[in-house]
Amino acid sequence: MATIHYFASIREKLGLSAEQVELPSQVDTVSALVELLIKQHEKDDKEFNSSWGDVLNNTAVLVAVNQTVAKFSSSIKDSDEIAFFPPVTGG
Amino acid sequence: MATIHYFASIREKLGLSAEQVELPSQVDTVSALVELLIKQHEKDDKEFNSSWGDVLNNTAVLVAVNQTVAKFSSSIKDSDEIAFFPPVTGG
Amino acid sequence: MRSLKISIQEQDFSIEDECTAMRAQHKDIGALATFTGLVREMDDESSAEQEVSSLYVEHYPGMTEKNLEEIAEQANQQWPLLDITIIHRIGELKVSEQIVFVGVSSMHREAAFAACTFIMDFLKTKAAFWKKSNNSDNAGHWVEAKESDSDVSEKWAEAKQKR
Amino acid sequence: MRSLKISIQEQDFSIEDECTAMRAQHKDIGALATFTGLVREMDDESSAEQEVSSLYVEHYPGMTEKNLEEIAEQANQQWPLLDITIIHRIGELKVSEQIVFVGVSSMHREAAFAACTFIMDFLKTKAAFWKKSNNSDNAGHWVEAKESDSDVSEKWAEAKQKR
Repeated sequence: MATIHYFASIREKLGLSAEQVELPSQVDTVSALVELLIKQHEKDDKEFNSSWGDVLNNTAVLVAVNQTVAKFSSSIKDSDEIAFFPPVTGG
Repeated sequence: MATIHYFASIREKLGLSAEQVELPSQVDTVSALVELLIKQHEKDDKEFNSSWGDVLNNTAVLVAVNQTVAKFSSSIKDSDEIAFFPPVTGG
Repeated sequence: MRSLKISIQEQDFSIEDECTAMRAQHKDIGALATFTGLVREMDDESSAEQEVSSLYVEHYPGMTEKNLEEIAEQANQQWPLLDITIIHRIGELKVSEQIVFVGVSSMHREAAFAACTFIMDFLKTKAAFWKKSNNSDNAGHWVEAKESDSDVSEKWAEAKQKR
Repeated sequence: MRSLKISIQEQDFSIEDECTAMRAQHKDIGALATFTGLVREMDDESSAEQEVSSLYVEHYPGMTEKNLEEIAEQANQQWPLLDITIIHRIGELKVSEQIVFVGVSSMHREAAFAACTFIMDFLKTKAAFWKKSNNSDNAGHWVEAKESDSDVSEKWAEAKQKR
């Protein structure tokens, strides 16, 4: 099981802060995971007003794999912690 | 009467922190004042181990006229406050 | 670097306590530079009518701490530093409240100033924090990132070449 | 600049009190940069055997205050600042004691950091203070000036052109 986190505006738009997802063997990159997440959630939440595709495929979305900033082309495996978030604004 | 101040290492070497000096009319620059001070003090303090000439004619000595940094060529008048000091080392 | 304190916390902090802790029992500190960030009534995106009433700060537990440790380590590799303290508050913060504190001690002021500025620049662009600004009319918006990551990295890379 | 506090004093100061005073009743402060200078056990001229036991700080009453006002005013002309506090202690100061404090508040951190650094650079090279360092073997020496006036003025003139 991979743990997926959503932060800040991404979390608010999706209405979800974290979930556990079983990764099929062909889902071995962040991009493939995004496709999987969109497919799963758009099926479940047809009435939810923000579309998962619009939120996660936005070019401003950043990703971290195991708490290190990664790319959408980065490899992932089923035990990883993957997080999606907007550009940081601390300080 | 002009008021003359000496600070820090200059004060210590001369053994004097301030004095009042009557400026003759021809003593109208800092340089002329320095000459006057050397003449007056070397007469008084023959036994004092630091020579006034050595101390005041040192190129590292800075001067302020009425609390503003000045040059040895700057004009002075009898009511002025003149100070001699080494480069500053605060902070 | 002799010691590094990183704290992500809801409660407020005391600048004096942090400075006192950094100075305690050390006789080699010549310079202590600090930065404190505060919640301003006006943010850059709000008009005069939309005063900020509070900020909400969210972070990524675990990753944020790693980000700050890395930033402190990068500062430590560039300047001769003694102690570094980084505190960032999370949760709901009102106008005038303290958000962030960075304290850096060194033998000399140049290193302390440079490292403190560097840490703040990278904290703002590399550490996993997000701020939401709540206006007086209760309309909240997530603060937009101003500086791009590359801008701040390039600025310090250039400064490094000149040293 | 909204307010300027300059104090030359024998007694110690509290960083917290100064920061609290600068923040009091102001809701527009986003950034507060501070610098505190401390008496180090080792000065740059002393060998390992000659630890500094105390510093004696002398100043030129009247001129020093004018110097600091001018420096603050120059900073104020270059950056959008809110409040400036400058405190410099005089007299006999022991190892680890605080010597100098500069606090600058602004809307944004860039101005606060730059002005705080600027004020310290000019305070060190333009304000009428002199330090005498007393070693443990009771041999005192006046601290030699390190940076020339022109160096610091040139550095900031160059930085200004780039802005």
